[in-house]
Amino acid sequence: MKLKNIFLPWLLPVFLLAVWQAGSATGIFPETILPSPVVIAQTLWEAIAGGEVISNLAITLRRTIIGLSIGVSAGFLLGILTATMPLLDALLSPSIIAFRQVPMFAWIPMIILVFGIEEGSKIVFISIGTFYPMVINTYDGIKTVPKKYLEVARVYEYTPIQTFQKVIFPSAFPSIITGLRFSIGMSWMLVVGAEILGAATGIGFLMAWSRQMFQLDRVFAYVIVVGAIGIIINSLVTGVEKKLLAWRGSGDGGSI
Amino acid sequence: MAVVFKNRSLPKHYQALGFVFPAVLLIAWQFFSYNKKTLLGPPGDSILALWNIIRDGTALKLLATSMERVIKGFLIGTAIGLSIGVLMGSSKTGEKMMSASFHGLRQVPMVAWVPLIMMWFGKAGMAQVVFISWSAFYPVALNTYDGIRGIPGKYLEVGRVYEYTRWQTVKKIIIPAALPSIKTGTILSLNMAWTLLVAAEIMTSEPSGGLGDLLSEGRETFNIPMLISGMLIMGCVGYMLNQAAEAVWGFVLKNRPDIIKQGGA
Amino acid sequence: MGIYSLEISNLNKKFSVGGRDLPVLEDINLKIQTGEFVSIVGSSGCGKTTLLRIILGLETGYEGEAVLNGKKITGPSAKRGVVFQEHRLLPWLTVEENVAFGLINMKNRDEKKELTDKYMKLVGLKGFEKVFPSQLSGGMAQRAAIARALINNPEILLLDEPLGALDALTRMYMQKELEHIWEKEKLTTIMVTHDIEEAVYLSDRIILMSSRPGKIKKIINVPLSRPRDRDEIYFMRIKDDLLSEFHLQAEKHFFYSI
Amino acid sequence: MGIYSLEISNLNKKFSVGGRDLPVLEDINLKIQTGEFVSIVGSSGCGKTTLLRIILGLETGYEGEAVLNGKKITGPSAKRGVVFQEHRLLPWLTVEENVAFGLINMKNRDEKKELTDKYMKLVGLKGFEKVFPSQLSGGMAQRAAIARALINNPEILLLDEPLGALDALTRMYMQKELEHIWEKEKLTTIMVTHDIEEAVYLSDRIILMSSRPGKIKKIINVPLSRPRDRDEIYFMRIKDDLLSEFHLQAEKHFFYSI
Amino acid sequence: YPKVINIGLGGNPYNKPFVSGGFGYAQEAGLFEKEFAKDGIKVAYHLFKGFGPATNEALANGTVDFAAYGDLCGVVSRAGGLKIHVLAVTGGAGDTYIVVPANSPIKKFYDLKGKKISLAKGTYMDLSFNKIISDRGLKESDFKIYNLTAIDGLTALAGGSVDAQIGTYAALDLVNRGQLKVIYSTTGPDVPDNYRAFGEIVVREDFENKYPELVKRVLKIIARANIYITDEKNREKVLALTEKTGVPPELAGQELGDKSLRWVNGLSVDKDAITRLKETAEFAKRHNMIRKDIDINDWVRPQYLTEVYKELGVQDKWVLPASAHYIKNTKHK
Ligand SMILES: Nc1ncnc2c1ncn2[C@@H]1O[C@H](COP(=O)(O)OP(=O)(O)OP(=O)(O)O)[C@@H](O)[C@H]1O
Ligand SMILES: Nc1ncnc2c1ncn2[C@@H]1O[C@H](COP(=O)(O)OP(=O)(O)OP(=O)(O)O)[C@@H](O)[C@H]1O
Ligand SMILES: [Mg+2]
Ligand SMILES: [Mg+2]
Repeated sequence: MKLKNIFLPWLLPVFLLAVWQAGSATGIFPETILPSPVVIAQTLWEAIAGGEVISNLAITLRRTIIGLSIGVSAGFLLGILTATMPLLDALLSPSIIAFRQVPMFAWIPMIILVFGIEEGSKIVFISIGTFYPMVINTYDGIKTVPKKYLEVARVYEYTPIQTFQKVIFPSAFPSIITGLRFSIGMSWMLVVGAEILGAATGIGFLMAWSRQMFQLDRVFAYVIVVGAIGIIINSLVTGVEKKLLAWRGSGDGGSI
Repeated sequence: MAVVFKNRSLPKHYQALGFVFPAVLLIAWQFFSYNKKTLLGPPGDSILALWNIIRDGTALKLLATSMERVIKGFLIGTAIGLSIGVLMGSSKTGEKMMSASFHGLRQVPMVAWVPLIMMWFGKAGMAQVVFISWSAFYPVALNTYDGIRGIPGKYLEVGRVYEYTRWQTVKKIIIPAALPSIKTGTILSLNMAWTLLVAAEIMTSEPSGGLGDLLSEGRETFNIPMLISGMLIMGCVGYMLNQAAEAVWGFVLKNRPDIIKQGGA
Repeated sequence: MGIYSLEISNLNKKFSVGGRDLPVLEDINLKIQTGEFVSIVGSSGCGKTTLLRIILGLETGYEGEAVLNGKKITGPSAKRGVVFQEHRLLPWLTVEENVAFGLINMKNRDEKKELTDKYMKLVGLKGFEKVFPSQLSGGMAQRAAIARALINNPEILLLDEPLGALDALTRMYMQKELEHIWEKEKLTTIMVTHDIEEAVYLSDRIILMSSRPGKIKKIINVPLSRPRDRDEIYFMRIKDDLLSEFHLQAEKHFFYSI
Repeated sequence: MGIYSLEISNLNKKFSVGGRDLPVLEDINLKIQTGEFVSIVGSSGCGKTTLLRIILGLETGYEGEAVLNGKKITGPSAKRGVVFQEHRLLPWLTVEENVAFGLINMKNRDEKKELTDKYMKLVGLKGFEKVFPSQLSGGMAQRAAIARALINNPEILLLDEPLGALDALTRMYMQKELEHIWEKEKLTTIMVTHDIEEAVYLSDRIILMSSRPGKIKKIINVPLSRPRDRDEIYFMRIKDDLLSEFHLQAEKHFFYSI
Repeated sequence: YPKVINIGLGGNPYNKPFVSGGFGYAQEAGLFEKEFAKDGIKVAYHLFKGFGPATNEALANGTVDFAAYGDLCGVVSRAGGLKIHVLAVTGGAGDTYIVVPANSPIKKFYDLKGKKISLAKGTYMDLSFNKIISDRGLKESDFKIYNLTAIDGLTALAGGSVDAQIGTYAALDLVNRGQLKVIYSTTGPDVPDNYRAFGEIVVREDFENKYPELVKRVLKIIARANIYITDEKNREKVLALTEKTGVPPELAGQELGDKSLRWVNGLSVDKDAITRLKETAEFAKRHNMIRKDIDINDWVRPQYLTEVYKELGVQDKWVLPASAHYIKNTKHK
């Protein structure tokens, strides 16, 4: 049992890796498109040893975390407000939905015009992109709070804030966490876009730069760094989630 | 006081309020561009440009091309996303096996995917659709997965007691119970498909002829009215797509008092 | 004696079920005095819960009116304590937090703790403070819900089969406790129950409802002094009367269709 | 007489509550014959539901074993019908669909419809076919759950306070129906109930459990012929015996803490 | 024979399915189609809006067989292991313009010192800028350089977040609109030749090894088209081809100016051309754009063009004397 648990998560990655290495060795994947895992590992090691990964990662993390915090808090807040206030919902939701449909890329000129090209614009770029998943998941999570629990709060004359704290938030929490995970994923995808806004540092920049310089092994080495950080952040979120969702009890969850 | 607290919604005609914010924005824009030479130009320019491409039919043609890609990509992406989501959510083994790869692969930015997608699908002219599918895949997968994990155990136990096969459980319990989450996922997916359309049209080399052209050309040639009219079309059509998806869901869920009337049992 | 605490007049309530109107309550007229203990009995689906929900202020869209202490009921109030038919404990709060749910505005933490402990003990849940509702048995959850309703010191108590999930012994114990509290606080109490003996044991008056649509069929006074003795002859007689009254409604409702 | 349908031996079950181990069932040994009607009574939280869940195959991680018809129970089976303590109707299915839940593999639509109608009628829900569980009253939901358990024609029936939310009249009607079905199908039935009278009325044997940890305190035979008469002297005596036995457990459990 | 010959070229921002220059003429006149019709081979043009990286990836995954792009793109891909050979080096008149807002106090090049400048790193403008500053004894660190694409740079300039932009002729549009002014450009007879961009035509080695004769035939058509468009008689046509890609006539005219067509569009593998490739490779090495040296001689396959030119009876000459750069200075034949 225990052994299986440790073994299973590695099954697919190892399998993919094996296919990949085999594909590279036999030339099915040209090295100039998909360098072999061995080459990438080597490049990655050099990049880490050379210190460039750490320094650029620190810069990127800073941007991502700030941008993410802003986007996620704004999305969370607006999700709550629109979901709980019908007037605000009617007023803002159509605009939020419509704005959401415009690709991030089209906003770049406006972002540059308004926020310039220093850190601000990169952070804004990430904020906008991470805002949407959060707002919609928060909204939907709140909209599906079971009525029976809301009634209990009404009976005890909870103020809106108290109802939010004790009923709405805990009930919508799983959905909000899903939004958060999605936003985190988004932030990593957006960082490449953000770091072409006047940056010469950061993992996203390095990725774009390496691609331009046709150093695909580097591209993939950075991709692995970003992926690893993503997995770490994701498991942190999962950990927090597990703790906060202890109430779901052992019987819960979809596994059959 | 808020609707969740009172469980009452506004009359239909309040929907017109949705125009207030765009109107304010328009006025502000007009105000700031009035008398000043900004890159943005007054809204009139952009609206005129929009009108022109609508009148001469360009807009429709671009839209049709893009729409086809989006729909295809969305359908493929959602179908796969739903399957993976269900697999990971409903099977412990599936979850253990896939979740690390799933969360890891998701973090891989598009720059790494584009050459691969081009290599594998470029020749078949499928690159854009694949690209869009990949973007649409994740939100559905994630929301389905998380939705399923939140299904109260008590319902699953009922399925176990009646010895439902895995497939029956998925069909009769897991999907219906996770439907609100799946709905959120598909709406996000549609949004991803729609907004990454432009990226797909730019990154791949095939003749695009889609809406992305308006945005990329407008941006790269400093034709701001064109850029803005592209954004307006993206925004409006995207909005309609979103509403259409909501309507379809409304229909699917019309027999679900537990969901429609805000909150289930 | 006493003033009327609750006055319900000409109440009619319909639900829309599958597109059709289902009349649930028809022509309900009812006056309940302050400090009175009233039970409602009636067959399954006759509208008892709906009536309680109207008094609670959770149900809207009915004809007629419900007036509590001179004020028309328009929404819920923390002064009206309730035990719902299902326990409705919030699954994300511990038992203790659930019980203290109504004390949200109590700032003094010690006082809150003390009060919570008192009611946890009252319903026999001492030791289960930090446990989540999903880890309780059915009866324990129901007792927690009772504690939650009582802790708030409400003016009127609305109980929807509060003791339904309890074994005979625990049930009797809880009945006694309910009676104590009711006597001490002079609480106006309306309780839905299926246990005729329980109704006779606790109530000043018993409202017998008939079904489809739910109407008040009969109101029975229980002029017995308290504490009551279940084996006493008058007690038995009232109980038997009620039972036979009940039986008059016969089994016809089982062959009813909309 | 008869062979043993269910054999439970040396069963021990602990739950982990708030980090600590809570012993719930201790040293349960029980044999139930094919076609027997057995009731379980015991105070709230003593482990009745847990025992049923073990027999059902939903609970794992216990010591000892439960063997049904010669096979060790390792998971649930459609041959074991169950009415859970809460109704557990699926909120996204209509009442009719909920009742037909166990018929998923029945291909013949007409047959399925007919069967569903029959059981809907049996539990008095005719006319509520297309209604969703959220639109039912508490008792109606419970009846739907009973129909769902019966429709499947199980070999053994596990009932967790199946009639708890029903009024006296409906309850008696349902008791009779249960008895009919049990007699006709020779169903092995295990029922948790809080109503001693109900237990005596229906059971061949009554298991009295004591609490914390739950143990079998006594097993009482009910050697009365059927149909039984509640007012008959032997019936009353058994009931009284049971009640006094029950009272011996006294109120001490209310002051128990982990 | 392959069913299709795929040619990868740079797209235009106007999303027009046309290219300018020699390929534009070949495309318009259907030269490839005519040549290969008898063999049943089709010719497909792929216009990459992602430019260099996209083209390199397309070469790597075999989407295109031939490609034409900037010198740096070829150098980095070769260094990255892409199996391609250079068939010809193309003209050198991609000009760099340094622009500032119309009302800026910056007047001349030296005023830029210490200012915020936007520059698309890793493009020919980067190359050009580096040569300009090193010839003046300056270093990159004498400026505050922001890495922005040409178009984002203009936006940043308009928004006031940078003081100047090193850009392409696209900036002329805003200059014409009176928002910007040019303080320095690489146009004009006294500017060193190597300040300007040039490009190369490459072929995938696979393709070359399989069909060497096709490579020659393709190159021959390119050369023929080139002869046509470097003929000053066809100057109008050259402009018309550029305009067909969506470039406004005014801009097209401004960019071409009075540069000689031979200089703009020339096609060569002569010594000078190869020297320029070497310079680019050295630059790339110096700026850490490539990790290992590339052997230019092993990379360039001059024989094809040499033979083609011989067959066509044309002289291989691309890098002209400065006096021949502008038609005003010298009568060009
Ligand atoms: N939300 C609802 N929508 C539609 N019909 C409803 C709703 N709630 C209750 N009903 C219907 O109203 C009738 C009365 O329900 P109610 O819950 O008041 O019964 P009850 O007397 O409490 O029964 P029980 O003793 O079984 O709990 C039932 O027929 C039920 O189907
Ligand atoms: N999932 C669980 N996790 C932890 N503890 C549990 C869990 N389920 C039940 N318990 C504990 O096990 C004990 C027995 O619970 P059980 O539900 O079997 O009681 P019961 O006899 O059915 O009581 P009731 O008559 O009140 O329904 C209780 O103390 C309860 O707190
Ligand atoms: Mg009820
Ligand atoms: Mg129980």
